[in-house]
Amino acid sequence: MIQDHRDELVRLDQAIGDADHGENMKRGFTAVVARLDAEPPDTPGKVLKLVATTLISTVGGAAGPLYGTAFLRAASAVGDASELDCDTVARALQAALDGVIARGKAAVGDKTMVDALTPAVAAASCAEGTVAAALAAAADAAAEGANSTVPMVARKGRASYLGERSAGHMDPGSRSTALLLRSFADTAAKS
Amino acid sequence: MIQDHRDELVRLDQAIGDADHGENMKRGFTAVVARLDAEPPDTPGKVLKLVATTLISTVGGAAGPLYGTAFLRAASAVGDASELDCDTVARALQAALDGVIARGKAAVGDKTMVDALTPAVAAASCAEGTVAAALAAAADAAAEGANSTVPMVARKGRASYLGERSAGHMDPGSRSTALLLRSFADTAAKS
Amino acid sequence: MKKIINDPETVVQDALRGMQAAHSDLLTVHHDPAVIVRADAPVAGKVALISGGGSGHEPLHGGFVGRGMLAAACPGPVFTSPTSDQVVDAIARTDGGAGALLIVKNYTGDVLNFEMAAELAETEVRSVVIDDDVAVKDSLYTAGRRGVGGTVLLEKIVGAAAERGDDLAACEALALRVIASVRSMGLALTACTVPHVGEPSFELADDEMEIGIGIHGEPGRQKVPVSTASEMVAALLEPILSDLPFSSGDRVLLFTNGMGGTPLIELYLAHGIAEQLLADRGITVERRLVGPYITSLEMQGMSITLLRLDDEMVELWDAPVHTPALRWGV
Amino acid sequence: MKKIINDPETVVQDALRGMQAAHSDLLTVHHDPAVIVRADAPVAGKVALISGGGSGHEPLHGGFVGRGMLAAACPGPVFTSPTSDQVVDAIARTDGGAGALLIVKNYTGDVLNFEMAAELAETEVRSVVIDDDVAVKDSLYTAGRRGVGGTVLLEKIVGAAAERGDDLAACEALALRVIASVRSMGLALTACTVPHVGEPSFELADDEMEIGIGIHGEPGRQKVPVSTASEMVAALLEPILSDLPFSSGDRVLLFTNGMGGTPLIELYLAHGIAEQLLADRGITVERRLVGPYITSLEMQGMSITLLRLDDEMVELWDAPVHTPALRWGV
Ligand SMILES: Nc1ncnc2c1ncn2[C@@H]1O[C@H](COP(=O)(O)OP(=O)(O)O)[C@@H](O)[C@H]1O
Ligand SMILES: Nc1ncnc2c1ncn2[C@@H]1O[C@H](COP(=O)(O)OP(=O)(O)O)[C@@H](O)[C@H]1O
Ligand SMILES: [Mg+2]
Ligand SMILES: [Mg+2]
Ligand SMILES: [Mg+2]
Ligand SMILES: [Mg+2]
Repeated sequence: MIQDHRDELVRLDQAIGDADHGENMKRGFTAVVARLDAEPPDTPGKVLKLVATTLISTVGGAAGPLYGTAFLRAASAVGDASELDCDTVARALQAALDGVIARGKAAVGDKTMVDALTPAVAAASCAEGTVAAALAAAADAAAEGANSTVPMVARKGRASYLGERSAGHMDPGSRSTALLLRSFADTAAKS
Repeated sequence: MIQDHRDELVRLDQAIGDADHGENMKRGFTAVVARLDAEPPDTPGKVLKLVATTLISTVGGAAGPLYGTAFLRAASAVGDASELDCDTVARALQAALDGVIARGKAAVGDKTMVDALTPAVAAASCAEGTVAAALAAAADAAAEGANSTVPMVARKGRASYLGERSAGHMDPGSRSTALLLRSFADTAAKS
Repeated sequence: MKKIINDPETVVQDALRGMQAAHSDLLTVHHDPAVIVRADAPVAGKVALISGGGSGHEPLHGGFVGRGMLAAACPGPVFTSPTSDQVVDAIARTDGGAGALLIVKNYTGDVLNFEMAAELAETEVRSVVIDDDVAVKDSLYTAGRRGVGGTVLLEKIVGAAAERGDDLAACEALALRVIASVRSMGLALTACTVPHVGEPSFELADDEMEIGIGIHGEPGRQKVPVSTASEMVAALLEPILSDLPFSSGDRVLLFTNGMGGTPLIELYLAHGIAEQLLADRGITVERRLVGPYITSLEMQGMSITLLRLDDEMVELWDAPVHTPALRWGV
Repeated sequence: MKKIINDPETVVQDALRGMQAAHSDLLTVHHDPAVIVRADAPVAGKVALISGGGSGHEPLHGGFVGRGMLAAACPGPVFTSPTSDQVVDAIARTDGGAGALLIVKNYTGDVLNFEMAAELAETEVRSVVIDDDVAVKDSLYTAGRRGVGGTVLLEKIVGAAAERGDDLAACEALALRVIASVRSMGLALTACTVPHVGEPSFELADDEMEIGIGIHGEPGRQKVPVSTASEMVAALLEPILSDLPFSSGDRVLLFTNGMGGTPLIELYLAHGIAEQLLADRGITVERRLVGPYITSLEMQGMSITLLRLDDEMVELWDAPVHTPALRWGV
């Protein structure tokens, strides 16, 4: 999934960053897939933990520690539950967002992945009750959040060096967040 | 004169050499003009000697020592004559050619200035008797000699590295020899 | 894209293999995670100075591993910070019992990965963040100034302090003093091409240059028409001088750096102009470094770094160093 | 044309001024005629090793002036040999009473100007001509092989012999031995632009490279499609190996050289491949040098030089050297 969007993410990062976000994410998720295939963990929490440590050790850049922390926090929130219900998923998303903010100190409007993740957490309501529906709503909101970064002037990360020149381009990290949530939603819908 | 043809000589040298012949010759003759203006020598022999030492100390490359030697030998041939007659001029040209061959070891057909100077020496006949006529004939022959280098494969100098690829381009040194002789002829015709 | 590489995916690993072959007397390269370690590490009782960052800036940092400079360097992928795993591994391999000082260039990715490593390491670790690039405004609205040319001087001077046995607190204090005294700025005549991207990082017309570029192919402050070398040097020096500010009577180290694709003849030419401009201001150039020491792949361009010296810094600069890229007194 | 220069007419002179400012402890630059002389010249009783050639190949030759290497270097205009005046001046300024050995790269211009200088000099002078470039056929139908990368190794090794006090005949004999044992070949990914010409010296399409180039922007043997680094290195090494020939059991110095615009990461990558290829052939790499030491302005590309070593050459290679571009043991 992320692999399919490598070039798009590289292009987004080329406009306002250093053109590596797609490559970084591809490297990370290729490793994730390999490790999950090699030794599939038996609980969702362990899956999340393995994703976290793999991202931390393979992605580098800003995105590695941020996504790594997000998955690590989500893993803690999920605990050793053997199945994920909607409330656990919502809590995990909130924990992930908190982790990203704790590590990166970004706020909404800084033109980062926080601009995709924050509305996603808010939208992941469990009113309808299913994990699939919550994740679908989160993915939709994240996509909108990513779009909302286009006019923003970056205040965090490499894009901030450009000042006003960063406006007019989507933040690559917000786009990869939206893609990840869409992929979770699709997986949940299928299972 | 040489100065006006700087770019042409650079282009010729770019095709089969290292693109500096025009610049080298311009640097040398600019210095020659400056020194002749500053302290005009009182005999033709002294003029030739000053040209020689100036070229040796300013041109560099292959052309510097070759033209320097040519003018040095010509100066010796002229001696301290106060006026140049046709025979002296013919002897000076022959001495110049001998000097170039002694220093550079090139023969006719090697695609060098020798291919311009050799026919020039042969053509500088004193049958008609005037210096101007002899130099005009020499200049015409040198121009033809320069043209004759176009199809040649270089066997001396930098162009020889190209082997067969050197064919199809005029040798820059033969062109500058032709230009110099034309300028001598023009000067003689005016005086 | 024209490069002497086999495969964009393996370029760093392949280059590390060549580095190992070329400098096996000075350093040992470990793969997976990639860490370049001083051949005689760990050195008992000495602070281990560790740095790292994206690759593509060679000789930084791996070329500065060795006696009197870095204990280890962590090379990330091209222009991408290393992971915390690499840094943790570097700390463990160089632990001589006196702690580790991490030198971190101020980029979000580097800061976050080194920060995670410091949290995970089993040794006493301190970190300093270098942010000497005056092209970036240091405000609440940016990630702060970038770490650029000053890093080389910082690694040399603090490396000498670690080598003579200064403790972790002293090395950290010295590092902060150097960081407070050093400023840089760069310009590019051409952009560079990251192997896995395959096209230039930014666009520059045939008659344009970019002032205030970073070392990761980031565009800079502004595109301007190509000017004379004298104007280029002034355009870099003025913002540096007025920032600290440097003033008449200051003693400085002048570092004229090439971005990777700049011929040495042009660097010397620019250096001569910078020396003259500083002399005109009454600033004394006491030490100098000229060459490509922190680069952006094949980018043509240059940067200037100015460090205000004190006696201790001069002494430490002059101290012996034996690394692939800097060597004297040994 | 994008260059850090003020004026194509003064580029050499301006760069020399910067060199003087950067290295006043090592060398003294004289202008008119331009000569770069060891700061402590003349050194009594020692042979003065003198070289020179067109500028644009920095650090060659000026960067190799200093203790244990050249007594003086004569920088010509960009890519144009110096004049005999410069060489005569260099000989006079470095005359320590033991004669001068001229190291001449085999180009017609260099040979003729150094030859005139040797005729004019008032000291005892010998000359050696280095012609290590296997890309050029050495036949009656060419000016002979060009002098390229081997020059750097020659200057280091013979410089060490002169420094330890070998006499002129011994230095000359050693130089001839090195010349007989060294071979090189280069390739270009891009052409370079001579300042006073203003446009690239030859044309290369986006997917082409030129094999067998010289160091003056001369095109080479053939244009071929850009290949992998492994293929490039093999294309340079094979003709070198089969020329001398080098064979299994030989001890060599491997010099992987950048043409001026090549990033160090690519050079290390190529160097690693070359080491592997030589190991596969049973050839022992005992010493190595990696970096841009003989360049063609901003040209991207590389050359490989292989020197068959004997014990004396190893000892002289390892001997102390203190110049702007090569320094160890001091
Ligand atoms: N301080 C931060 N907080 C949250 N997200 C950030 C922060 N800094 C950068 N990011 C995110 O990281 C993305 C860039 O990731 P990537 O390109 O992989 O790393 P790098 O910027 O180090 O090259 C940005 O698009 C942004 O979404
Ligand atoms: N051995 C030689 N004998 C005679 N003329 C030569 C010889 N070698 C080169 N030349 C002449 O010199 C010219 C090149 O001069 P120039 O470009 O100034 O020097 P360089 O070749 O050193 O760059 C050639 O065009 C050729 O006419
Ligand atoms: Mg990035
Ligand atoms: Mg020429
Ligand atoms: Mg990055
Ligand atoms: Mg020339």
